[in-house]
Amino acid sequence: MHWFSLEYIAMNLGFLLILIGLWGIITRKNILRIIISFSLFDTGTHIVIVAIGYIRNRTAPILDTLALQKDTASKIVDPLPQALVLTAIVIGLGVTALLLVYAMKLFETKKTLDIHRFNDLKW
Amino acid sequence: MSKEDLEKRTVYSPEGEPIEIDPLNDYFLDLRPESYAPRNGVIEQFANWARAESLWVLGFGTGCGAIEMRPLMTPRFDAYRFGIQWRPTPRQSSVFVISGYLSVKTLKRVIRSYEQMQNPKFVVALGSCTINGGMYWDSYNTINRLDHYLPVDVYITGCMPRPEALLAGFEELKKRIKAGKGDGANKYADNFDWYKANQKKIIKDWDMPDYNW
Amino acid sequence: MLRNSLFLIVLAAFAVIAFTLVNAWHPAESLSPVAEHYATNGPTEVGAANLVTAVVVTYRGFDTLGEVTILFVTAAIIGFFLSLFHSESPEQTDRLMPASEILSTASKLLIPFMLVLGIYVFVNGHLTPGGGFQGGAIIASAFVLLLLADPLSKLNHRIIAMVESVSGVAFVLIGLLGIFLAGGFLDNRILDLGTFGALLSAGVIPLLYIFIGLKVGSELTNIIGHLQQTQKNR
Amino acid sequence: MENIWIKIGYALLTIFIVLNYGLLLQGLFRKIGARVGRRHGIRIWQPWVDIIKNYTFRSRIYHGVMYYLGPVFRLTGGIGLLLFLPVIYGSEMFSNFSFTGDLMLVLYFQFFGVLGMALGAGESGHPYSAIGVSRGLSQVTAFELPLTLGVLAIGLQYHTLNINEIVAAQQGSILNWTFFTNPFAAAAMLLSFLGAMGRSPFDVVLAPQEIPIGPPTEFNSSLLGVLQLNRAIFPVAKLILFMNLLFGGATNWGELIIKTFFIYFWSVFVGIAFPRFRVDQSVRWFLSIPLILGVIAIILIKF
Amino acid sequence: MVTPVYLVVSLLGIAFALGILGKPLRKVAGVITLATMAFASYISVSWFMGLWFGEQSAAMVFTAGFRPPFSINLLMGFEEAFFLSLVNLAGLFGTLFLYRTLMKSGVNAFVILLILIMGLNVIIMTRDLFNLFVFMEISSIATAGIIILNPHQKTISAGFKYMLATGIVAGILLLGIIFFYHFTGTLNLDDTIRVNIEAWKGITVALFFILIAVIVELKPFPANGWGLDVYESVPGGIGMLISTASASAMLYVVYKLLPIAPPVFFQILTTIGIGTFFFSNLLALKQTHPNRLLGYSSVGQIGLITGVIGLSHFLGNQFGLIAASLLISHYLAKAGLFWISGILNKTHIREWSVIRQNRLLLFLFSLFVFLLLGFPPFPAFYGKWELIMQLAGSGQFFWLGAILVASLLEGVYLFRWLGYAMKLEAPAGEPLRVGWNQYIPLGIFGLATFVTGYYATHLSSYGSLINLIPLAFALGFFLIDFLPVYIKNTLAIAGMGFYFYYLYPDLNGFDMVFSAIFLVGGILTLLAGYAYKGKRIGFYPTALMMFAGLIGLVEAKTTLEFFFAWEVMTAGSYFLIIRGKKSMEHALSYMLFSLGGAYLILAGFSLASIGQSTIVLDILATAPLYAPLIFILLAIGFMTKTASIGLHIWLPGAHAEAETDVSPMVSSILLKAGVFGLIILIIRMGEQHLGSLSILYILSWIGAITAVLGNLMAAFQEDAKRLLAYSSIGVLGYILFGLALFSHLGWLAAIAIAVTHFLFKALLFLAIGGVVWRLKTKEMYRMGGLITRMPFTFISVLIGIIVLAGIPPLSGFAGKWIFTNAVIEKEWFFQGALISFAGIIAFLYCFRLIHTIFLGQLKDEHRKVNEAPFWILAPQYIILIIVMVFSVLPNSLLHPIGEMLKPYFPDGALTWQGQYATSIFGYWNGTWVMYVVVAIFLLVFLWLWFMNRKAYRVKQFNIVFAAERPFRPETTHFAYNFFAPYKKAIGFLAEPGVTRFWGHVSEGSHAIAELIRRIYSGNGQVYLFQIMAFIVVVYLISFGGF
Repeated sequence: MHWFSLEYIAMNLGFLLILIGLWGIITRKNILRIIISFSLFDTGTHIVIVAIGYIRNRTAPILDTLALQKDTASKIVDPLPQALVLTAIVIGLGVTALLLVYAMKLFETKKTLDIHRFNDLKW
Repeated sequence: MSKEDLEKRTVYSPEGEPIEIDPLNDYFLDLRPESYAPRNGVIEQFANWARAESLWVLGFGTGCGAIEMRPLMTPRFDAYRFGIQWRPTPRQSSVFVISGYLSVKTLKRVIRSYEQMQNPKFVVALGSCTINGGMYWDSYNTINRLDHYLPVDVYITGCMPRPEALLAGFEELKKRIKAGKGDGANKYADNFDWYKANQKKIIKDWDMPDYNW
Repeated sequence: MLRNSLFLIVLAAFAVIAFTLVNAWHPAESLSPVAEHYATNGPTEVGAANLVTAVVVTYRGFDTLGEVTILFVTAAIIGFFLSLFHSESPEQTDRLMPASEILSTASKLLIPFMLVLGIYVFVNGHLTPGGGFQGGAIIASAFVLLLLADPLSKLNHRIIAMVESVSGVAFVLIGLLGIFLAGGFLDNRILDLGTFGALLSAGVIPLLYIFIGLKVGSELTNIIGHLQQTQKNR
Repeated sequence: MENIWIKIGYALLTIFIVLNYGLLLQGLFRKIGARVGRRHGIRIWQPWVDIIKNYTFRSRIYHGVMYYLGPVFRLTGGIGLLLFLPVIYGSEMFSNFSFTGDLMLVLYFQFFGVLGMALGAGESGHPYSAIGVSRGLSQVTAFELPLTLGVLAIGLQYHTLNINEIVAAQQGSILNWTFFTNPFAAAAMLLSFLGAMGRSPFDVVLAPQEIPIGPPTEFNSSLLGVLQLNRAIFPVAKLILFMNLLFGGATNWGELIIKTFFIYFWSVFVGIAFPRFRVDQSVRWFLSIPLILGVIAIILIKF
Repeated sequence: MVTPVYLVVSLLGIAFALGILGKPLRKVAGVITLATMAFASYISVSWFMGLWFGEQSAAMVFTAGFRPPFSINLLMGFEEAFFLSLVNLAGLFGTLFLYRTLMKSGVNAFVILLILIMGLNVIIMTRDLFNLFVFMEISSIATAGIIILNPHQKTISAGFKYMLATGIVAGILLLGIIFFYHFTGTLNLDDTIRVNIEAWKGITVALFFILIAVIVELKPFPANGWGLDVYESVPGGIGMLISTASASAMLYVVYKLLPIAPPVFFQILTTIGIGTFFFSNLLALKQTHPNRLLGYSSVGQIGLITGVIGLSHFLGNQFGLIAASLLISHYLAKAGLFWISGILNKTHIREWSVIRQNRLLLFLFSLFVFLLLGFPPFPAFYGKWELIMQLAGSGQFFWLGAILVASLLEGVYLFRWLGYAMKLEAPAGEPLRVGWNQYIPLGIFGLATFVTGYYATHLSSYGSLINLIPLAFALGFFLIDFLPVYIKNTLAIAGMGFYFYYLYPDLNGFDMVFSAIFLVGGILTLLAGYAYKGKRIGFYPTALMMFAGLIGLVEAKTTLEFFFAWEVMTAGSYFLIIRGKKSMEHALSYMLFSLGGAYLILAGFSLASIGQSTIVLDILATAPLYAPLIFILLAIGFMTKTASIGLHIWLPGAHAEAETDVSPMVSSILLKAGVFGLIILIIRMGEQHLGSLSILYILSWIGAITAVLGNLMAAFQEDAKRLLAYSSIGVLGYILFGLALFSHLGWLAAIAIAVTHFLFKALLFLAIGGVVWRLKTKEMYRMGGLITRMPFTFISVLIGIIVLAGIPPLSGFAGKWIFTNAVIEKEWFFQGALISFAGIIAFLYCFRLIHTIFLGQLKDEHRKVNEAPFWILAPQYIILIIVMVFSVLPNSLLHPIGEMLKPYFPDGALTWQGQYATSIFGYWNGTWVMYVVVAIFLLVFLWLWFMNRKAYRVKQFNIVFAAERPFRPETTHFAYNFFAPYKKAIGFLAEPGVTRFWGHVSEGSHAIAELIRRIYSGNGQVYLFQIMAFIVVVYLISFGGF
């Protein structure tokens, strides 16, 4: 039954996204799809991070009520993964943006987005 | 083989300097032969005896008569008994057997070989052709009288002479040598110009030094 | 085909590996010691009601610095990259479709609100969900909207870059002040912690979040602006 | 060496005897050869006359310094070899300069003359000389291998390289001769000896018409005379060496003459009976049967 | 000391601030960037110095004012300071090098560079895992940014592949980190050390993810196609940054993570690291693009250091020195090479011959190659030495072997490349232009190689014993290379003479003999150097380096000193050999065999040092384990230098193509180094057995076969110098055989031959060299009849070959005589017979040599050739005098050697009475032989002269030519294929079977390389697939299943 609880769903979903992302990255020919797959992969890891920090039946680590300010440690979910995922998302954003720019430029050079065409460097 | 080998040419040294090559002068000793006076008395007699008893014949069959020279070495005639041996190189031979007629072409080789033998050297002319041309006296291609071209010690007549005649001829030669009369080489040196002129009359494409050392 | 099936095998193997990880994972029942420290001491040490902010800006402020740097360098690279190829082809504006009336009108209406919302989000980052990144992203999305509405409009890169640099330098300098005035680099206690839960509390966090917000906003805008310029060159 | 002048006197005597003996052997064996061919053959004194005749030439030519020195090297090699050998066992008189070196000196000194002659012939500029040298050296290398094995076997057998001691060990009975005590070594060495003597079937070096007698083709008059002197001395020196090694040496000249005659006869016999080998054939031949015999000799002695 | 935070603050703050500056102000930006980098370098170097000299203790920086694990902390320890210095200096000089390129690109380029370096700084210092991740991302993004500094389609696709790969890797790292946090509750490294790693599987998998991600960042084989593509596409200046700064930082990350890694991880690290080292070097064999080649090499070197980290348990307290020296070498060399590549900007290594336009660049190129390969006096020498020693000491023989083989492969392509640069025809193109901003970094890194080498010498455990003076003397000649030859030659001779004088009192025994050969011989051959005009750039430093190595061998007391000297000698001689016109391939094969031999020697020494407390050479005698193996390794190592059969193929070409006075150096002197090695080996280890078979017995066969085949091949050569070279092989075979006899007489013969070989081979090579000098050809059949033109040379050749052939009465016979005695004593008849057979075969080539050159027909174009130059003749005649003295008075040579051998071999010595020597078997009196021979010779000569007094001297065509006349000297001189019948009979023995064998080895390894490198298909997805597969495979191996 616990498979249907939130943290399990999140965790499994996260890994599913990671696998789907990896599959896409390696099998898709189109560079844009590869980048999208990369985003999926990235998002998967973010979900996994969040799932790690989640503790069932607890609330967000924002101490905006007095109730929360007492005995905080037993009432909130882990704030650390949340902080980390924030950073990770931004990093993912940066990488994705760069990949997109690269993709754009690659398209300019060969007028194609087929990754198999970009293998001038080898061996 | 060709005559160009004797023409002057320019080659370049490893440093690239040109070197003038005059083959006849550079490759061949340019000296006239010398005539040697015999030694005194006993020594010369002893030497003549040794020369006579050790006749080394140059193995050069010049004409058809050469066929008669081979039997000399067979058991039947066995010229070795008389101190006659064959030698393949003129440098070491003392007797030149001109075996029959000499064609113009062969004459050149004969002269060269003869000149390469050391003094004293003896010529045995074999067969009539060497005396007056024999049956080829009017041939366009043979010489008639050998002694116009080389000093001959002994003539053996016949066409062809039998080996026995040859042996007799050699005996005659020995006698001449022992008597000190075998000085053909000196005669050749003394009358060198005459011989040369005769030779050059016959040999049109003279492509060797005047004397082949 | 062979490659795909080969990859399927590898991916399956990777899935199995990941599964062992998940299998070993048991949802947390309690906070980790570090998190517990944040939860119990965070409010007093940092003074931010939003513990995530406390972690992001102070405890792990160094990460945040890196984060900002990533955006910064991404923007720089994109700018650099695109500048290397400029003047490639003449402008072909005629191929671009003009934005619809609804979009342009709505954008004019919405952009100020979006900007205000963004500012609100990063100013209140230490109290409520949100913060510099979120706020910056909202600000940037306002500019996206602007660009969508008028693809030919030009963003002033000088100003954006100026904002970006100044806020970045300010971030670093404030962090540096921490060394002299408080416990260390990026320590938020150079200012008074103030009243817990108040707007002006949690030391220097609001200030930092303002700069982060400005910086993120300008960086994202910058990236988008650069991309838009290449679009124009198409 | 206070009695060095006496030694020199003895040496000259040895040379004189050996020279005449060598010439006699030459004549004798040419005669034998002739008789085999049903000829009468030369006069027995013909070799002497030939040498004298060669010195009586009035004109001579030479090709250069090394050419001039070639025969000198050659004869020095021959005489030296002879003088480094104890000719008569037990005779102080005819041991000459054998005190200066042992068997190895003798074996290696052989090449002194060979090399010098080869150089002299080389300077004549005659291609046939060079061809002859090439053939000669090729054969030398080939027959040296079995010869070395034989010598090593003998060295091991008598545990010495001192020729006098080797001879001493063979005294007493005919059966003490190495020829009998170490037959394989003897066989290997005697087959090598054929090559060393340069007679048929190994005389392609001097092929008279193909490369008119090879290396000495340009030598004439007194230069040839010197070579002929060597041709008399050198084989005898080699015969004496083989006699000492294999046949118990000789205690007097009579014994020496008998033994060396028969050793020489061996090479003459083979020479008359067999036709000529080409160089590559003779090289291969020396590296087959004689080599195997030499190996067997070593194995037998060692184990 | 400045707080390390300033590293971050300054770099990052300036980067942010630069954004304000626009394009017009980019000059300012450049200067500020450089200043910032310099400031960062100053901070890190001052920390490094402070920590090194103990003036400073490690500092921990806590950000946000909280203790870890609650906040992120930065550590500035000794290692950190070291790596920071590397990174920041690379940044500083890399930026300087790229200054003009960057200037063209604008401010952003400076920003990206600053951030890259900043990221690397934090990577090194941070103690927090997530922080590590963030800054790794920063630096990889920044790397992706600077890649496109050279905007090109190739660069972009390489950058894209790079981004994808690092993105995936970062994701996996992130997964590992977050699960690590989940299982341990902390992200801090200092905190996690307390965590019980073996607790449950989850944590090991999480750790695995972290570690494998970091490892993949190091570009391990085969998951490194993306990295190689980047190396190929970027210009040299950027490749340098990636290869040095980034790689060093990532390497440090691996090191940093070690404390939390499970033990199995060390083996994994070793396997991956050394596997990468091996395969990178193997695949690099087929590589022709300079940058990609450097990339392979870079990846390989980092792999090696990774492997060393994995092996750190076995390296004890030497780990630091080993890793640091290997890293420093990689760092300096790769930086220099990438920079040079950046200057030359060529796409094929063959085009690097343009480097010859700039001698300084060429010098630096070779300097960096030698540095990279661990030649002394550079740091990696000590690193490799200690590594091998420690590996042997801990029984890691597999890794030891793998490292040595891979190093050899590395040598193959690097030296081939160096050879191309030095020898190939330079392609036409614009002249090289090198800016001051390019010279400065190159110059500083070039100097740093020596400085670090000096420090490494002093840091390594026994390195301070090494006598660097001769080497310094040699290297000093680089500084005065602008002087003319005669000054340098005089200086060199004076130096060597003084050194011999200085050593002389301490010399005895073998040392005396070999120092005499090395130094006096060296002086003799150097005399010929006066014949040269001009400057002979590069000759004197390298020649003296060789002599420094040679004399170092003699002076060596420890294995390290010996190996040091050996390598110095190899390096020097390599440059000497490659000076020849057509020596490119020969120098390469010389170097490869030398390297292979050196590695065998190294392995042998390392095995010998197992379980022994010191490294003096005498440990060979007391090696408790593997004595036969040690013996074999060392013997083969030395035999590569003595060119025994099977290992000889380098020699003929190397010696034949060398310059006139180099040939005698390398042939008559250098080869003796191998002999000396064998002597010190055999004298210490004595007779070793493999089962019941004595190794010396095997050596005796090798020696004998070498002698026969060497001489046989010599007889079939058409090239005079090649003939002499093969002859050297043969003579060295005798010497090997003599040494293998292991008896008084055998050694007496061997050493006597060694000495006489020095004499006659120097004589012959100089003489023939003089001929070649004049005739400008080495083909013997093109010569002939030179006796009239070069009589003095003829005389020395004549004496030379008589000595060589061992014909009495000259001194060569001594060797033959003693040999036979020794053979009979030892009863090794078959080998003995082969040896004497070889001696007879020597006649063939001796005769051929003298005949075809000096006798026969003089060629037209040589009619005016002059005698060889005086300075080439002078040493010959000095040698002639020595030869004659030894011939007349053999005991002047043999008696001292005999006395010298008596302590080792008391039995079987010769007895001397004056010049009369007696052995067990025979006797010999060299003086009397001489008297007798000379007397007979004179008598015969006088007789002939008397009889022949009126002879005519005729000219060259006055020969009996079958009644014809010769046509041309060329057609009359019988010289070509001189021993045709002999070749027909036993020429099959001289078939180049060994050459073919090594050819197949070479082709085979190239074919394998070609096959394997196909995995780098250029397709980004394939690279990603490789990364994934790599991760899975490593997982399977390390966990033994799922």
